[in-house]
Amino acid sequence: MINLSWQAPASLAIILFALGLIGLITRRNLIFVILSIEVMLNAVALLFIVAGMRWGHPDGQVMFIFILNLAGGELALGLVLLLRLRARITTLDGDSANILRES
Amino acid sequence: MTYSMFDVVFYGAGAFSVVTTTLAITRTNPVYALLNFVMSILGIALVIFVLGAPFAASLEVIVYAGAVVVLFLFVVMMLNLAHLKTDFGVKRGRSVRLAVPGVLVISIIIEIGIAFSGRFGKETTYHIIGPSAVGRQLLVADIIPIELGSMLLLAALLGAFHLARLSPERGRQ
Amino acid sequence: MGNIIWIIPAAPLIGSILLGLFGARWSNRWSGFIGTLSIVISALLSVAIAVHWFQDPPVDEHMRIMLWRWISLPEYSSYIEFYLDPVSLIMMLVISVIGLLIHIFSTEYMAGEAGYSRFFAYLNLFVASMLLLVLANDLLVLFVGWEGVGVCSYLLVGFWFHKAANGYAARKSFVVTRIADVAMLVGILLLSNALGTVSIQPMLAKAALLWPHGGIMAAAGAALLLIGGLGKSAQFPFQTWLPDAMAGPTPVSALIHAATMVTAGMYLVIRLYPLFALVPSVLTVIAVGAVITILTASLTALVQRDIKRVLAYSTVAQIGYMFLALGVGAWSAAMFHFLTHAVFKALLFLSAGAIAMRLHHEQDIFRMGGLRQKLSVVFWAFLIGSASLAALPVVSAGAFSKEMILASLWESPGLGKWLWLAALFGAVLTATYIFRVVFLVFFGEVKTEPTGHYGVRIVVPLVLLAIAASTIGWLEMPKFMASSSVFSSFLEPVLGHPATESTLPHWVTAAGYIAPLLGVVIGFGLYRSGYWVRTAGPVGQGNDGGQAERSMGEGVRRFMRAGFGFDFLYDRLLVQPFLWLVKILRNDPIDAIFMSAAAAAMRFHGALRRSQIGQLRRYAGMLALGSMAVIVIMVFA
Amino acid sequence: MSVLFAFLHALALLLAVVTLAAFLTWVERRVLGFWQDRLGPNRVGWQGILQVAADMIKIFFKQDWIPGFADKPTFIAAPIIVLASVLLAFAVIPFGNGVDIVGALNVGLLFFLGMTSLSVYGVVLAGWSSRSKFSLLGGMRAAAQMISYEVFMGIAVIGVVMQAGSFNLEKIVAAQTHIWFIVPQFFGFLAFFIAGIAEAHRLPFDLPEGENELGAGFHTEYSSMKFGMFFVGEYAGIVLLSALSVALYFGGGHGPIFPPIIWFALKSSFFVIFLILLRAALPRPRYDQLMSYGWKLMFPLAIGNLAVTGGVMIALGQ
Repeated sequence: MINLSWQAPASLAIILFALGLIGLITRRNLIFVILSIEVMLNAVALLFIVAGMRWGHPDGQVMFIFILNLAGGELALGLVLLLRLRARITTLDGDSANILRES
Repeated sequence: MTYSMFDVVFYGAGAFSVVTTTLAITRTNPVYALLNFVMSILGIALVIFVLGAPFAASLEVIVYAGAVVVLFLFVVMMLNLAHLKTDFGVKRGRSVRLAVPGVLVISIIIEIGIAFSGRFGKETTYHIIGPSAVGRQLLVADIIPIELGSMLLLAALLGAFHLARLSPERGRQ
Repeated sequence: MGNIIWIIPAAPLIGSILLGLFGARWSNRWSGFIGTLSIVISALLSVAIAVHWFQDPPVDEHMRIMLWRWISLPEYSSYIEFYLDPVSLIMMLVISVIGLLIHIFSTEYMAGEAGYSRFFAYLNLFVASMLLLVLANDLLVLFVGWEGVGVCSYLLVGFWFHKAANGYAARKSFVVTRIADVAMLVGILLLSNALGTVSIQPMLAKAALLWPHGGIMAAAGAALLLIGGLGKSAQFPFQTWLPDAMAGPTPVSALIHAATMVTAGMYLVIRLYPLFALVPSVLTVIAVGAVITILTASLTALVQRDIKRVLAYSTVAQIGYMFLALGVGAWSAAMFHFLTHAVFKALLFLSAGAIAMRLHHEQDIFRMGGLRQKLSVVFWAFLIGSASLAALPVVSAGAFSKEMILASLWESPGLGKWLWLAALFGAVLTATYIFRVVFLVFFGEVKTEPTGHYGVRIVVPLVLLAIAASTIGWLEMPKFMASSSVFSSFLEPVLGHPATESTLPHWVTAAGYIAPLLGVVIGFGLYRSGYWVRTAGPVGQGNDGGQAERSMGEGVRRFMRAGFGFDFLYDRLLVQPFLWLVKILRNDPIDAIFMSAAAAAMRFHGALRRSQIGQLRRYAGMLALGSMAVIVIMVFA
Repeated sequence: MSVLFAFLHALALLLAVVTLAAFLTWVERRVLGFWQDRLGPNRVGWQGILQVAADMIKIFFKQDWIPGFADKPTFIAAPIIVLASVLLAFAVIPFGNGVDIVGALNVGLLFFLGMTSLSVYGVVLAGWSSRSKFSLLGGMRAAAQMISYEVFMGIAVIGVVMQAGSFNLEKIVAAQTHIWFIVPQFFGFLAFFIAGIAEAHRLPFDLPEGENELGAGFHTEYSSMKFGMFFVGEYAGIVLLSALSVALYFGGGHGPIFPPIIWFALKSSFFVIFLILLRAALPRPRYDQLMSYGWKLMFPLAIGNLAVTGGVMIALGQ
C-alpha cells in the first residue's frame, strides 16, 4: 500500500505557495495577481489536506471547503473590481492603479 | 524502498502541477496562464485524491476548475485581452528587482522547512476519508462556520452585484 | 376646607400649561380670560379659606395636606406637602388677591402686545410657583417654588427680548439670584445632612432640640439660607439686579419685583425664625445689612430720573425695613410691613404703568409734569401710594407698619438705638424721594401731553388698591390710637407675642410720625427752588456725567445715581476677572497638551502615509516580510 | 495482467460508446425525418444505416484546415477536451452486469460532475481560440450557461445522494430496488434533466451553437475530424445524460426478466429518443430567457426539492 510520508505533499504545497508568492510580487498585470492569489490559496488548501491526512481527521477537508468558499468569494469580488478598474484606467497594470494617492 | 503506484502518481502529479503552476505565473498570455493553472489544479486534485481525500479532490475539480477558473476565463475573454501581452513587470534594475522576491521566497521556504522538520513525527495514519465523514464533521461540528461561510458568500454576491451595477463612467463613455 | 388647598397653586399652573400649549392659537381675549380665571379661582379659594379660618380656626392653628411622597431614600424622605398657618395664609392671600388685581390690570395694559398669551402663561406660572413656595412644608419643595419664581422672573424681565438690554437685565437678575440660590441649596443640603429632614416643622423642632444657642451649625445653616434670601429679596450685597429688572413690563414689576417675589427672602427667614433665633450674630448681620441697604437704596432713589427705577430702589429700601425688623426679632412687624408694602407698592407700580401707558411709555419724570388734572385717577392713586410709602401718619397704611418697626427697633437691645436712628433717617429720605416724584410728575406745567383713556380694567384695580393702601393699616394700630391688634394677634400662634410697648417714650413715637412730614417738606422745598430740575443729570440711566459740570456735588450725585457703584464694583471684582480667566482659558492650555498628542499622531500619520504608495506588489512583499517575521517569532522564539 | 485486462475493458467500452454516438447521428436524422414527415438519410445500406460509415469516411478525409488567425495549440486542444471529458465521465456509469470501469468509485457522482464541468473548457477554448466573433460569443454563452446550470444540477442530484446515502453510483442503483427515485425525487429529476440538456447544449438549449444567430457558434471555424470530435462528443453527451438519468432516477438495470444491462440499454434508449423528440418539438429560447429560467425558476426548484427531501427524511426518521 502507500508509504508516502506527509513531508512530501507538504513540501509540494510549500513550493506551490512560494510560486504563487513569486507571481504575486513580480507580476504587474492584475489578472496574474489574482491568479497568484488563487495559486496561494490552493497551496494552503493542499496543506490542510495534508494535515488532515497526517492525523487522519476530516477537519483538513472541512478547512479545504472553507478555503474554496473563500476563494470563490474573493474571486468574484476581485474580478468585478478588475472589470471596474479596466473601465476606469483602461489598463490592467496594477502599478498604475495608484490614483488614490494624494500627490 | 519500493514505490507503490500511489507514490508514482503522487510524484508525477506533483511535478506536473509544479511545472504547470510555474508556467501559469510566467505566461504573458492570460488565457494560457489560466489553462496552465487548470492543469495544475487537475494535478493537485490527483494529489489530493492520492492523499485519501476523494471528496476534496472532486470539489477541487468541480469548484475550482469547473467554476472558479471558468469564471476567470470568462472575464478574461470579456476583457478581450487575447492580444494584450503583458510584460513581466520588471524593466529597470531587473536583477535587483527579481532578487527581492527571490530572497523573500527562499527564506520563507527555508523557514517553513526548519519549522516543519523534526516536528509532527514521520508516521502517517493513512486512510481514506470519504464524503460522509467530512459531511458529518462539516454539518455537525462545524455548523456555525458553515453559516459564517454562507454569509461570506452572500456578502461577496451582494458586493459583486453592487460593484457591477454601480457605473458612474457609463454615462460618460 | 384644608383639602382644597392644593387647588390654589394648581389652578394657575394648569392655566399656565394651557396657555403655553394652546395660547398661540387662542385669541388675546380668550388667553387673558383663561389667565385671569385661573387666578380668580385661586383668589376666591384663598379668601374662602381665610374667612373660614377667622370663623373657625383649625386645631393647632395650622392645616396640613400631604399630596404624595416625592423622594424616598432609606434615611430620607421628602413629601409634596402643603402647610397652612397664619403666616402662609397672609402670604397666600396677598399673592392671590394682588396677583388677581394685577392680572386684571394686565389684560388691558398688555393689549396689543405681541406674545400676549405668552405673558399670561409666564404670569400664571409665576403665581403658581410663588404659591407653591409659600405653601410648601418642605425646604426642597420650597426650593422648587423658589427656583420657579426665579425662572419666571427671568422670563418676564426678558419678555421683550428683542432688545439686547432687556436680555442683559434678565440674565443679570437670573445670574445674581442663582449665585445666592447656590448658597441656599448648600444650606438646605447642610440642614438635611445634619438634621435628617428638611420638612420645616420637624426640622425646626430638631434644630432647637439639638443645637445650642449660637452654635456653629445653626449659624452656618442660617447664614447660607440667609444668603439665598438676600439674593431673592435684592438686599445688600445682591441689590443690583432689581433696578435692572425694571426692563420687564410694569405689571410684572408690580407683581414680582415689588409685591411678592422679592419678599420671598423675608418669608424664608420668618418661616425659619426659630432657626435664626438660635443665632443672634446672624440676626445682627441681617440688621446691619438692612441698614446699609436702606440708606444706599434711598439715596440712590433720590437722584433717579426713571420713575420705575425710583420705585425699584424704594422697594429695595422697604424690604430693607422688613429685614431690619427681622434683624431685631420683630417678626410680626416685618409681616405687617410686608402686607402694607405689597399693597402700596403694587399700587405705585400700577400707577406708574398707567402713567406710562398714556404718555407713550415715557418713564422719565423730568419729561412729565402737570398730570394732576389730566390723569386725576392716577394722581390720587399715586398720591395715596406715595403717602403710604412715605408713611404719612394716620391716612396711610405704611405709617402703622413703619411705626411698628421703628418701635421694635427702639426697644431692641444693643445696636437698637443706632438702628432706630438710621431707620428714621431712611424714613425722611423715603418721603423726600417719593414726593420728589409726585411733585415733578403731577405739578408744574405739562411736558408731555397724555393720549387715550383708561378702561375699567385699569381703574378698578387702582381704586381697590388705593382703598386698601389707605385702610389696611388699621388692622394694627398703636395703643394710644385705637389699640387694634388684629394682625399681630392673628399671627401670635406662630410668631409669638410682639414686644411690649410700655417703655416706649412719647418723643420716639412722635419722631416716627414727624420724620415723613419733614421729608415731604424737604421734597417740596427743593421742588419749589428748582433744585431737582437743576440736578436732574443727563437723560438716560445717568451713569456718566458727560456734559454736566464737574463739581463735587455732581460727582457725588453721579455716584449715587449709579447705585453707589455696586455694579461697577462687581464688574471689576467678579465679572472682569472671570472674563480674564475665560480669555486665558479660551485657547485651553490643558487641551493644548492633548492637542499636541493629536498633532504628533497626525505627523506620524503623515510619515506613515508615505509608505502607502498604492503599489500592490510592494504591499504583497511587505506582507510576506511580516509573515516571515511572525513565523520566525513563533518557531524560533 | 489485471491492468492489461482493465485497460482492454475500458478500451472496449470506449469504442462502444463512440460507436454508439456515431450511430446516433444516423438515428437522429432518421427519427427527425420521420417526425418531420420527410425521409432523412436512407440511401446508403439498409435504410441508410451505412450513412454513419460514409460520414466517417468523409470526415476523416476532408482537409483538416486550421485558420491562420487561430491560436493553434488551443484550437487543437479544444475538441480533444470536449470528447475526453465526456468519455471519461462514462467511467463511473454502472451499466449493470459488471460492465463498467470504476462504477463503485465512492465519489462517482462527483466525478461525473467534475467531468461535465471540465467539458466547458473545450467549448470555451474552441470559441476563444478561433478568434472569430461568432465563435467567441458562442464560447462565452457556453461558459455562462454551463456554469449556471451546473449549479442546480449539482443541487438537484444531492436529493438522490441524500436518499441513497452515497455518491457511489452502484449504491445509488442498488438503493432503487424497491422504488425508483423518479417517484420521490420527481422535481429533482426535472431539474437534473433540464440542466443536463443545457450542459450537453442540446436543443432547445443549444445557444452556444445557435445556427441562426452565430453561424455554428463555438465550432464555426472547425472542420474535418476536429469538428467530428465535437460532433461525437455531443452525441456521447446525449448518451451520457440518458445513462445517468437511468442510473440516478430510473433504477439503473433493475427490471424483470431481462438482465440488467438490457434494461439499462432500453431505458437509456428511451431517453435518447426523448431527447431527439425534444429537438423536434421545442423552439429555442432567447439567451436572457435561458439565464433567468435557470436562475429564477430551476435554481429555486432544486433548492426547494432539497429542502423538502431533507425535511421529509428527518420527519420519517431515516
